[in-house]
Amino acid sequence: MKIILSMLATLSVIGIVSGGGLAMVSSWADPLIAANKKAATEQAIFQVQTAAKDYKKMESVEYELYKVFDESGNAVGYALPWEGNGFQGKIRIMIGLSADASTITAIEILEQVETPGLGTKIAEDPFRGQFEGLPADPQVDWVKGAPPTKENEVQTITGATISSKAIVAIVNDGISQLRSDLASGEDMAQGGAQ
Amino acid sequence: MKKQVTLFTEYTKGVWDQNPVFKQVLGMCPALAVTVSAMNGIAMALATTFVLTFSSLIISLIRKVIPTQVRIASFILIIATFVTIVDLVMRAQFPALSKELGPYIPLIVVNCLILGRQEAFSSKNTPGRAVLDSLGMGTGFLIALGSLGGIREILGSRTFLGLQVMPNAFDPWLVMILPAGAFLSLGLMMGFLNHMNLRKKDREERELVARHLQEPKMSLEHGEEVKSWS
Amino acid sequence: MSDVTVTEAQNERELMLSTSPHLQSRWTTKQIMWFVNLALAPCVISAVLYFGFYQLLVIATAVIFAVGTEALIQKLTKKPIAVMDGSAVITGLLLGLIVPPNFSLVSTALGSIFAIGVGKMIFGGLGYNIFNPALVGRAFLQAAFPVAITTWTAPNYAVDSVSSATPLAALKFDGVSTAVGPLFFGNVGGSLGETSSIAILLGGIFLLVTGVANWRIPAAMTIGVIVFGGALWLIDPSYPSPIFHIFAGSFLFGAFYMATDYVSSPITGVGMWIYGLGIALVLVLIRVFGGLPEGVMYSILFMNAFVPLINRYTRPRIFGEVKS
Amino acid sequence: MKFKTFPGGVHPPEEKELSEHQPFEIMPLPSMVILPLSQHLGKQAKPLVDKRATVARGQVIAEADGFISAPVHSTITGTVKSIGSEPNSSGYRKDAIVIIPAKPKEGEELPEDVSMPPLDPATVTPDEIRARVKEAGIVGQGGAAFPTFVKLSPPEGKELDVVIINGCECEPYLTRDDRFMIERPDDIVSGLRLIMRALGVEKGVIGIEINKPDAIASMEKAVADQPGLSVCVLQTKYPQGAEKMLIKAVNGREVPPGKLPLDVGAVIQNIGTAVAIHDAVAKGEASLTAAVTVTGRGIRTPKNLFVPVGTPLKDVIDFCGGLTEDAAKVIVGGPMMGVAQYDLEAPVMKATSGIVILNEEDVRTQEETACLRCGKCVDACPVHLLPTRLARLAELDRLEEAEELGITVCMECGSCAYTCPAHIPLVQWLRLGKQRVIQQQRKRKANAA
Amino acid sequence: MELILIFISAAIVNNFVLAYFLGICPFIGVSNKLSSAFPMGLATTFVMVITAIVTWLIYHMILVPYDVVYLQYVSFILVVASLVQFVEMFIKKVSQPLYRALGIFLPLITTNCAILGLALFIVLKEYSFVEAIFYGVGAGAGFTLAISLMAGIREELELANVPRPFQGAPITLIVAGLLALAFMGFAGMISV
Ligand SMILES: Cc1cc2nc3c(=O)[nH]c(=O)nc-3n(C[C@H](O)[C@H](O)[C@H](O)COP(=O)(O)O)c2cc1C
Ligand SMILES: Cc1cc2nc3c(=O)[nH]c(=O)nc-3n(C[C@H](O)[C@H](O)[C@H](O)COP(=O)(O)O)c2cc1C
Ligand SMILES: Cc1cc2nc3c(=O)[nH]c(=O)nc-3n(C[C@H](O)[C@H](O)[C@H](O)COP(=O)(O)O)c2cc1C
Ligand SMILES: Cc1cc2nc3c(=O)[nH]c(=O)nc-3n(C[C@H](O)[C@H](O)[C@H](O)CO)c2cc1C
Ligand code: SF4
Ligand code: SF4
Ligand code: SF4
Ligand code: SF4
Ligand code: FES
Repeated sequence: MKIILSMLATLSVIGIVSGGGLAMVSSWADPLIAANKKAATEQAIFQVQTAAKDYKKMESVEYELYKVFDESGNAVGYALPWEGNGFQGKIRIMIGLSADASTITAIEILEQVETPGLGTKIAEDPFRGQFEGLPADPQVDWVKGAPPTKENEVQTITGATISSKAIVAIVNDGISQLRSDLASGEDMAQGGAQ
Repeated sequence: MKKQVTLFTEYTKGVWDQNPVFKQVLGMCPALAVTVSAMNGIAMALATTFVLTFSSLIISLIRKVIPTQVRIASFILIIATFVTIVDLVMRAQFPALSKELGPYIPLIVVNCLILGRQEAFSSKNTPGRAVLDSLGMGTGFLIALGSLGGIREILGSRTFLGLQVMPNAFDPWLVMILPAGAFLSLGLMMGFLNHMNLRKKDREERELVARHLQEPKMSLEHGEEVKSWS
Repeated sequence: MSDVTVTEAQNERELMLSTSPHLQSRWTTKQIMWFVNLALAPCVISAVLYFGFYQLLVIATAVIFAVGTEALIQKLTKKPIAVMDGSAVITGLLLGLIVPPNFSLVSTALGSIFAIGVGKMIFGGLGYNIFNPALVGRAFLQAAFPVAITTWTAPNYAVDSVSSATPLAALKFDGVSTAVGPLFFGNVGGSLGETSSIAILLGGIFLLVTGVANWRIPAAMTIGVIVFGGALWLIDPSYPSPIFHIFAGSFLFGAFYMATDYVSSPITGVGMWIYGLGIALVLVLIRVFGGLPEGVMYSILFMNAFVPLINRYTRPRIFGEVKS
Repeated sequence: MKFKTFPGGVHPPEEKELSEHQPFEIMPLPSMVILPLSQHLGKQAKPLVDKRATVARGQVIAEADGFISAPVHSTITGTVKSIGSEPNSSGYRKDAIVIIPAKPKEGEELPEDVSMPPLDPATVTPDEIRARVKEAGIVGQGGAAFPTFVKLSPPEGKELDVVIINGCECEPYLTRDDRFMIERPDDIVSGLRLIMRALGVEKGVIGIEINKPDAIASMEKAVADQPGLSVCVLQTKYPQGAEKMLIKAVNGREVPPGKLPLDVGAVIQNIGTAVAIHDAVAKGEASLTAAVTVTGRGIRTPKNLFVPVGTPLKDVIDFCGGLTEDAAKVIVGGPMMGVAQYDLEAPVMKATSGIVILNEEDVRTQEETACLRCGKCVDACPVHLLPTRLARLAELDRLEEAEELGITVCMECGSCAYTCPAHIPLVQWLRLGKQRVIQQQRKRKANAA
Repeated sequence: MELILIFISAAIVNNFVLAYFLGICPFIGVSNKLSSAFPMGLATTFVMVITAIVTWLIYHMILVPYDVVYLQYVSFILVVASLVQFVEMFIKKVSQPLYRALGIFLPLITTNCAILGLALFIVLKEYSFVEAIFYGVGAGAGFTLAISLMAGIREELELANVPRPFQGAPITLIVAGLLALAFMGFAGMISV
């Protein structure tokens, strides 16, 4: 009996001290972690919308969507985080779009677990850069093994065709979702500069 | 004087003779998982050393009051606490690194190197020795992870600590930073180190035998035994 | 009586002593291995015909480094140098035949060194390896240089060949399928040895007829591909047909030369059937659902890992023993 | 056309043409005979004569000692020269009685040959057959030299339904049984009838491999009007003549490990044994001569011979023209299971069926390499073992595992070692492992008791 | 279908041992005999399923609602450890043979990173309750497959001539590397 009591007591003391300590550290770290996260998102938004100076999260849709504004507070377009399956697993990207969602301003890879040095080339400029100012009309297309001939085409990465195609698919999927929401008359225009 | 020497070896033993990865085959998971680059390996080793040292300190301090029945549970609680601290600090201060090491930081909790040291050493020794032992093991871990990460980084991405060290003509071997490369490199490294050790041991043995052979009183039976060694 | 008497005979030379049996079959390890090398000759010739002289360099590099590595390791470990048994030559030839045309010589050499060093010698040399050494080398190359090793060039005499992609890649990534004719004669992109079915069949049938390769494994693989591939094809005809499975890519090459490797395949008859069917199943799965265009190499390697378990559970019932 | 057989086995070159058309010849009396006290499986016989005693041909000079044992008869008339350890074709020295032919002095009478009264095969009783077979010292001619009367005395309660005469002669080179079937088919049938009578069995089968068409024709003619008897033609394959394999081929039954043929209702006897039984009963002859094939490319004139038991090998060899220049190995028995000889003074024994002399070309040994895991030995093993694994386990002294995998079932036929392209001495390892395992089993039993 | 994919992904494509390096220690330590490796695999599978269930409940029913997510490592490991202890006692009472087959392995498994890794991945991948269970079963099956294959191979290697310096852990790691190469054939099978 005594042993059980002392067992309980030891564990409880350790538990309490540990919980208390962690609560303290956590109360210090949590805001910082949240800030890091926010900074990461912010950075991605500004990367896909170089003209942007400000942004606002849209509450009218169920998914994450940011509307971005230039210096003078004019809406210049959207930043849309979207995800889909790549070669090895989930890929999450940020898509920058013009205000009428017809042209892509740029994309940024947020998360991916593709093969290093192969699939990860999707995050590098030769591939990613192709999306800058790319007309997505009616949608983005890919070509393999040759430079694009049409305006809305990108060339896949040799040896990582699957990852490349996955990006194109994610972009198209996101854009079509956004377009249908725009078309269905959601008042996307509301909500000005913060 | 004598005491000082033992304190010193308390530290040095973990560095090589009882190297946790190469000799004790402990903490293999992080050794394999995070060593895609030297930097990652070093960071993981430092984080592990931090947890190891502090939990050893605490545990050896309170070793006499912990009832044996809840020994392991208490150890795990203490270790988990320090791991959470490391995790939170890294997420707050080094978000990029924390993302790279991913879930392997929390898994330090179950790294058997840490639990093993508590069981085998800290719970039986004074705080001073426990800390020295932990630092030694940590250093050994650092050497193992750093070298493994270094080799994999150099061959797999041409760089060392982020700086290009191999010529452009060298095609990086992607496999080195894939899981297969981790297993293969560590296996080959261990085999090579064993080979060196065995050679050393053989040489010592042979020297011993040679010395014996010179002794005039050697009996014939011994001589025959010797033959089978060489 | 006779001119040589027994006593004389005994004085002149010792009678040989040994335990029974006093007869040995004529097959030797060396002979078997060189037969396999001979059987590979048509593939080597067709590779050079289709892809040019450079290919001879690739194959030679692979062979020289395979043999060299084996000899070096045997020397370093103070074992008898046994490279003339020809098994390292097979490994080199096979590796040279399964890399793409115009593959870098440096990488080829690296593959050979890895194949023999890690695929074979580390396990104790001939007879002890778990995985097929040539495939270990090739899998290493594929993991190390995935882009280079999937870059195919069209054969020289391709009159009407389908781009530079292999038929399987063309089907998987571009939805283009290739007619059986070119597949059979070799007018398609692919690795050195795998392109011409005729050359492979020539050597393969030689191996089966001489009894060097065990027929059960290729048979099981073919049946398996027809059954598994056929089932999927019937469900959805946009999947490759069984014929396509058999003649495209390295199926035949793998079935005749690589899955039949004694060392890395089961020793029991039933085991060989299971092994062959297993390879076929994994192959069809990888080809149809996987991210890679070709799966012969991986399916054989994967089943190599099962061989010890297969041997264990297909141990024949001892004569007269009743299974309880 | 496929004939009946068993799964597994090997097919070495048959090499029967060297001697298959040579009719039996009778070899003249040798300069001495060496008669080992143990020419059979079981306990060694007890000598009944002293040194310098005069003995007659057919006289019992050593009596059976125990149930599984057999008496020894003098095969010539002469004087006992010595009793002691002599070379033996089993490869070990064994106790033997040496007899030199008597040189009768002027006017001296030599003792008469001793023989037993002939019995009428048509009326003889089972007990009389057994007694006669025992008295005649007949041992199995199929190789193992098991005392035949033991086989003819099955324990109470065993249901026997068939006697199989083993005419396979699956060993390469040997042609003795072949010649017997061609020259003495009716005596074989008579012997078979006697065995069947002794055992009270109605069915008799003679199993012959298809590579002996003359023998098949001859035996088929002999059994044509014999109710209950038949000839079973078998595929040519080694070891078709092993009793388990023969039963499997003839009636599909499998003798379980550790059991005897009589557990599945069969008794098997060799062709030569059947002839010997006929001779003992119908003519009153004891086991005095051995029918031996002397063949191989290492002998000048291959022959089939009747040799007095105890004749030294060298005399037989000399009678066949002697060894050739390149003779390399002398084997008593067939090349697959026989014993290589180091001393040609060793005698022909009751169960010796052949002397095979291989030349240098035949014995060319191949270099041993590591096992390729080709599975050929697994395919070849007639009792379905994994020779490669068992040999390796024996080599590494991992006996428990070897026992578990059935090493004791191995009948040492050598098919595995024959077929192995890596030329691993598989059966040699297996033999060693088997002996050790059996030793351990005995020890365990002794400890348990 | 989604559930089956989760299972296959965890079992083969992203095998815990060969792709994620989790549970390496038992993988090396308990893989020398099939007769212990396979039960070890089963026991691990069993604990993994329990872990998946319990940690999902703790995370979604306690940690998130009460905003004490920072306690997840501490709570996961403690709860899993005590639960396994409990199950062990239960098995011992109910079935002796099962206890003898599994029991000895259970305590070892608790301090194995594959278990905690599973719990963390379930949180990270935001699986639903049912998905979490399938993931647990898949991960366990994958572990069982890997350790059984390894055990078969190692028993075979005991008959081989592995050079002395490579015997033991080094050759095991190298075989694991070659296995990982072989398993790469399944890359991209699930997510395309
Ligand atoms: C080790 C390895 C890693 C791979 N990683 C990727 C990858 O990250 N992304 C991808 O799309 N394909 C990857 N692949 C798939 C192949 O490269 C595949 O053949 C390729 O996607 C086809 O593209 P290609 O037609 O341009 O050769 C990988 C293959 C291997 C062997
Ligand atoms: C591998 C092997 C091969 C044998 N081959 C023959 C054979 O060809 N002919 C034969 O009569 N006995 C052969 N025997 C012996 C038989 O198994 C069996 O003992 C014999 O036929 C019984 O008859 P016996 O007692 O009259 O000798 C062989 C035995 C073994 C183990
Ligand atoms: C210890 C032992 C006991 C035997 N007992 C009998 C027996 O009681 N009855 C019988 O018919 N054969 C018996 N045999 C004979 C065997 O069945 C077999 O015919 C003999 O060993 C020769 O076989 P082989 O020539 O095939 O090697 C016995 C054999 C041995 C070794
Ligand atoms: C029928 C047959 C097929 C073979 N196939 C291969 C092969 O695919 N890869 C290889 O490296 N060696 C092969 N070899 C050679 C040899 O068995 C191999 O190098 C051993 O695995 C080395 O231990 C083969 C040998 C034979 C007899
Ligand atoms: S000697 Fe033994 S193991 Fe070899 S084939 Fe004959 S019975 Fe089988
Ligand atoms: S026949 Fe020889 S090489 Fe083939 S598996 Fe058997 S022992 Fe090995
Ligand atoms: S506890 Fe985990 S990290 Fe430690 S050795 Fe075991 S499996 Fe590896
Ligand atoms: S007991 Fe634990 S630490 Fe040791 S090998 Fe097993 S799982 Fe790893
Ligand atoms: S993964 Fe096992 S301790 Fe980090």
